[in-house]
Amino acid sequence: MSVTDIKTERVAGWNRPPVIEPDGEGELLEVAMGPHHPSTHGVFRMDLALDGERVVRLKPVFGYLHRNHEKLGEGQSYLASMPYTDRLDYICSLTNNWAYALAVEKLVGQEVPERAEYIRVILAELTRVQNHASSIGFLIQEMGASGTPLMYAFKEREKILDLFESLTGSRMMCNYMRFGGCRVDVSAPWLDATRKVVAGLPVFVDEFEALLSSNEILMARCQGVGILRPELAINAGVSGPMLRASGVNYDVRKVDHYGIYDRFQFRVPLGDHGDIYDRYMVRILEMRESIKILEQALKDLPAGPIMDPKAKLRGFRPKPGEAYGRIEAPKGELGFYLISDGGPNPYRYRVRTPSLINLTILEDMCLGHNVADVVLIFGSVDIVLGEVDR
Amino acid sequence: MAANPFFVNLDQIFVLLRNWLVGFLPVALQPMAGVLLGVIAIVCVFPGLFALTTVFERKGLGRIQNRIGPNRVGPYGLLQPVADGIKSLTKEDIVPLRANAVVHFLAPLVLVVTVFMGFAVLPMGRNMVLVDMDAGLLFFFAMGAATELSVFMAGWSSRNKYSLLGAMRAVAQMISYEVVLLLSSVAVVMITGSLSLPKIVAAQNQYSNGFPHWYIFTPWGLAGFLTYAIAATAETNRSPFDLPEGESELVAGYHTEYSGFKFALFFLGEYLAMFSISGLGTTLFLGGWSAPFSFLTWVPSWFWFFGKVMLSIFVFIWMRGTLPRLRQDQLMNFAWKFVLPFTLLNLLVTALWRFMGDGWQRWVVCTVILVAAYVVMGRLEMRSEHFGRRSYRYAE
Amino acid sequence: MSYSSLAAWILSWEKWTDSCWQLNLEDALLGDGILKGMAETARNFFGSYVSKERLTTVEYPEQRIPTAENARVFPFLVYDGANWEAGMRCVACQICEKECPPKCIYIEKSADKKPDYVGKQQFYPTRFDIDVSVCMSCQICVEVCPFEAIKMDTQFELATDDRFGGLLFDRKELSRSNEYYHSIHPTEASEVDARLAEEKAKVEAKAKAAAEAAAAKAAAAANPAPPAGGGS
Amino acid sequence: MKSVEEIKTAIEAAIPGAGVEFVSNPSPSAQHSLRLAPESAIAVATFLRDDAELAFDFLSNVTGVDWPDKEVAEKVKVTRTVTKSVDGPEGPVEQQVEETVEETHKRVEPGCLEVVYHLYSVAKKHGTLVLRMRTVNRSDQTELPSLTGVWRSAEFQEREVFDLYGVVFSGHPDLRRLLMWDGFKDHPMRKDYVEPDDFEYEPTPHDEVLKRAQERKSEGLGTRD
Repeated sequence: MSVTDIKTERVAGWNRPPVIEPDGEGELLEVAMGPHHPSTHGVFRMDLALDGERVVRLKPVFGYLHRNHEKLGEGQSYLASMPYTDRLDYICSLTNNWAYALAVEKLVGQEVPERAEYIRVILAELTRVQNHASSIGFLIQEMGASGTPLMYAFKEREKILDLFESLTGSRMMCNYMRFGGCRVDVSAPWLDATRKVVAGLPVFVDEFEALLSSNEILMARCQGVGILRPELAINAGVSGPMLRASGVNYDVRKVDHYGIYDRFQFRVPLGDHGDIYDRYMVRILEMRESIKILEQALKDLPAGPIMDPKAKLRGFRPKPGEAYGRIEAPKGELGFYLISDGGPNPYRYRVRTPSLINLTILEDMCLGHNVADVVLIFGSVDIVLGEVDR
Repeated sequence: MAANPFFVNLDQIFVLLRNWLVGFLPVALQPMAGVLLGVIAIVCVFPGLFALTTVFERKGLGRIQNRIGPNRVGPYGLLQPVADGIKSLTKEDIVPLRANAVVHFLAPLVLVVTVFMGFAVLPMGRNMVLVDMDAGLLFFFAMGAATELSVFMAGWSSRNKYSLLGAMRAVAQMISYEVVLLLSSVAVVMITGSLSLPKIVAAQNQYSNGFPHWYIFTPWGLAGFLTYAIAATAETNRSPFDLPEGESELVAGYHTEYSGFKFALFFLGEYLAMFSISGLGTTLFLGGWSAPFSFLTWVPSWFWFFGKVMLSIFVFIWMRGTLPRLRQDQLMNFAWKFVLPFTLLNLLVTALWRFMGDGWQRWVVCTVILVAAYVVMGRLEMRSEHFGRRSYRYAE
Repeated sequence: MSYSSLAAWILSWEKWTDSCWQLNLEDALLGDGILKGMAETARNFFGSYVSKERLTTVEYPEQRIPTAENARVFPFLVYDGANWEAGMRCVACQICEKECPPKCIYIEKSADKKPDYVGKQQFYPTRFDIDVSVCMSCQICVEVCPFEAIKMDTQFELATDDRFGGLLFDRKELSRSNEYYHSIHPTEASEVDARLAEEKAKVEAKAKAAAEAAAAKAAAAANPAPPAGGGS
Repeated sequence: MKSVEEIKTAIEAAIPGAGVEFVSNPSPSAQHSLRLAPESAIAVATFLRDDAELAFDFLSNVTGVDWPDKEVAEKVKVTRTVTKSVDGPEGPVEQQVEETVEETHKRVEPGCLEVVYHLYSVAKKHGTLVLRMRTVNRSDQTELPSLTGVWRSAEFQEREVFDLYGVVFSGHPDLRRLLMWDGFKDHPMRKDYVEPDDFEYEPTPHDEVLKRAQERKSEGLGTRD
């Protein structure tokens, strides 16, 4: 079905995409951007209708990476779903682990020891730093900077992934958290290595900013492009740095106080324009705040067990009921919704992924802009296809 | 020192070699054979330089990105282009079913041939110019304009939407920047009074206090060089003006549907265009083959020429490693609203320079005018495009 | 100019550009951000020649990063002693097969029994296959195994030209000695050994107690004296 | 935040006859929910979003749940009059006797498709409020009102529920399949979904899959290599 054939009911409303009429004569050029395209972050397709280079219609097409993650989750035990959550947003597997563990812990009322909570915070914030760094790298790569910022980001990410590997055994598919704690304890050498990496992070962010933040080309490309109004952002369920770049003060870490986030001093950076540049800067500033959290968490890490002794690994059968647990993943609000019927497998296993829902307003942001801007706006949403299509 | 016959001979070695070779032929054939030898030399040297440049570019980009770069094929990866060449030759040559096969086939050839023609008028050393044409500059630009044709041929004949968009972008961009390119060269012509490139070099090949009279060391020359460099980058589709092939948006732009050797030809054409336009820039503003200091004039002139060309290639690579790409409308705005007015102003300043006579006054006046114009126009540009630094607020 | 002075110059360059930036923070010129970025990349370009730290790449087949102790690639089966078949710890309980998320383990239980490391009669797997092309290295099998029989390997160079057979490991290919386990995960393996030794000691003590009791009983049965109680 | 019961009262005060039902959640999470009547769902949703005190402006999650038809075995005590022969003084006599018997009745409880909405408030920073809606059955009456007009974030998620569960959202601006392709027939997330036997099997060591793969290979079908 071509994009101009899709008869979307143009429901009048402030939260609907604007209607852009092509100016001038001539037919629209229909371009299927993707699924094989250098900057669709994997197998994603956008059906564009172009008037010249101006976008007048845009329809995202999903499902090329669909593997019915939720059905898989319903067919296996609670524990066996844990490694599958790594594959959702494969850049930040540890936050996925945490979100799932949090939902299950809510479902069964499981406590988590303090040390495990600290380790979770450390790992989640390291994940956030490396995700934001690489997402900015991808964004600038899409702007055509031949990979230099991406390589700088990856150089830093490499150090963090090395930490993940030495702790969890795997660089990306960490499969680290368990219901009621974590799998392996951190060792003193690991903590020293982490402190060293964390001490080097501000230098990296400074270098990154010197390279990019004041670059005129970047400012010209990003400022005023892909504006997302705060009221639409809230209404469309946009979350994470995208929401905050639109000036909405909403951070699940601050709102839900999950884990032990209320023990740390950190601020939530907010943008005023809601354009690509604000999303970029909010990510940069969030990296700096994450570094602050990391420093505090590494300083205060208490001794103690990392697994609740009451937690069960085998024969885990929650009582009937349901729970929705969510965390502030680097890409936005990541939630798991579980219904238990008392059996060893969840009756319903649902993942609320930020990437998919943040794409709801892709059309709104892109209409009227150029093809080149579409790529940038799409990049600034910061998605991972493993999470969008599940 | 300059009179040392060894260095004179070294400087003229290629000319002597040609004369020696041509000497074997009857006199009637000698001019033609001489030109033919020159053509062969150009056709051999520049693709070789292209091969080297691809390695250096990849290594340079690698170093900029804190990587090592290609180092597997041959010592320090120097044989990488050979491997690349073999790969591109053995790849399947895909022609889309609905493509206009003839035009699709001709496009890379047109590109390479026209780009090669530009080298005919470039003086690559003392007495080393293939054709000493009086209107050499004009010939060069005429040939340069033909590359647009080939890009459009490639984009149109591929029957690919990305190719077509890339070709449209390329034509718009190249025509816009052609104007700037020409006008910034006109400044040099105004001062020199000649369109002949060897004469332009000769005008710059003078020294006072050991420093050369290159045009880049004058206010108008520097401004002209900068606008020339911007236009040259756009003309050769290099980052940050690589929109016609903008791989993140248009997959590969006008050469999306090319593979194998045809793609390699496009690649070659792009680099040759880079060499030729750097060569022209060198000739116009950097004193061509003349040495940077009077005590270095014993070094062969062709060394200076190629050294300066490679230096500008390095700057191209450096920019590619740093800068993101502009957007089409911003690119056009930049050309027509910023660079072109500035170039026109520069022409006025050049005229002022010419008629103010020697003395420090013309330095001060020209510099002040150009710097003030740059600052004001730059601020206006930033304001009209609505961008600038921002500050951010935090919520606790 | 020596390398160190070049390095010093490069490092001071940043401060210099920064101070330039401070001057016109408010009224930025068009192009100074670009120049700043160019300075940054130039610093990295030269820096990569000066300092080794900047180059993070490792030229893989010649240079190798030491494997992390916790690293995990694919599972293997631990055996004690010299004979892999006799010393295999696996008792074919099939918990790992059930728990394996991608279902890449296939076990067939034996009909007969053989003694395990504590001497108890146990089943053993007649077939234990892992399809490593399906395995996703999640380590769940290791965690759920009550017998410390399956552990994660760190060997990752398993490329083969046979996509199906070459990546289907049977129990012989999967078997690794306890010494190998010690060599790749020393800390974990010592812990496991200590735990097993403790268990074994417990079982042996129990067996010994039982044997003693039995002996006592037998002795008691042999000479029928008035029962003195005890002996369980 | 108000408790779920208080919200229910508030809704009923604002929209008379809203038909909101309280659904308790026995798990430790204690996220109780409200079941809306499909007829008044949009009005209730708009109220929840626009009410100054509740201000549930952020719809976080929309998902479907499949409750298939369930066979319920009930033991029912039935009292009825039976004619029995009782040994009377004059031999066996037919007599009407009241008797209570336990009978196992099997009845099929009709299933339904449920859609669950998780609401938060960005303005007031409170949440979760869980809303649910049920279709009449799983086969032909699977229509529910779309809440996309109230919360835009429902747009793709309702498309996903339509795709994977088959709930038809009336009033949705662009109700197409989201993850499966357009020509796909079934709804894969339903509990009774049967996978089509059309994919290519890789010979894994698993008994069943291995058998099926070998069968297909012997038929010369669908295996790679």
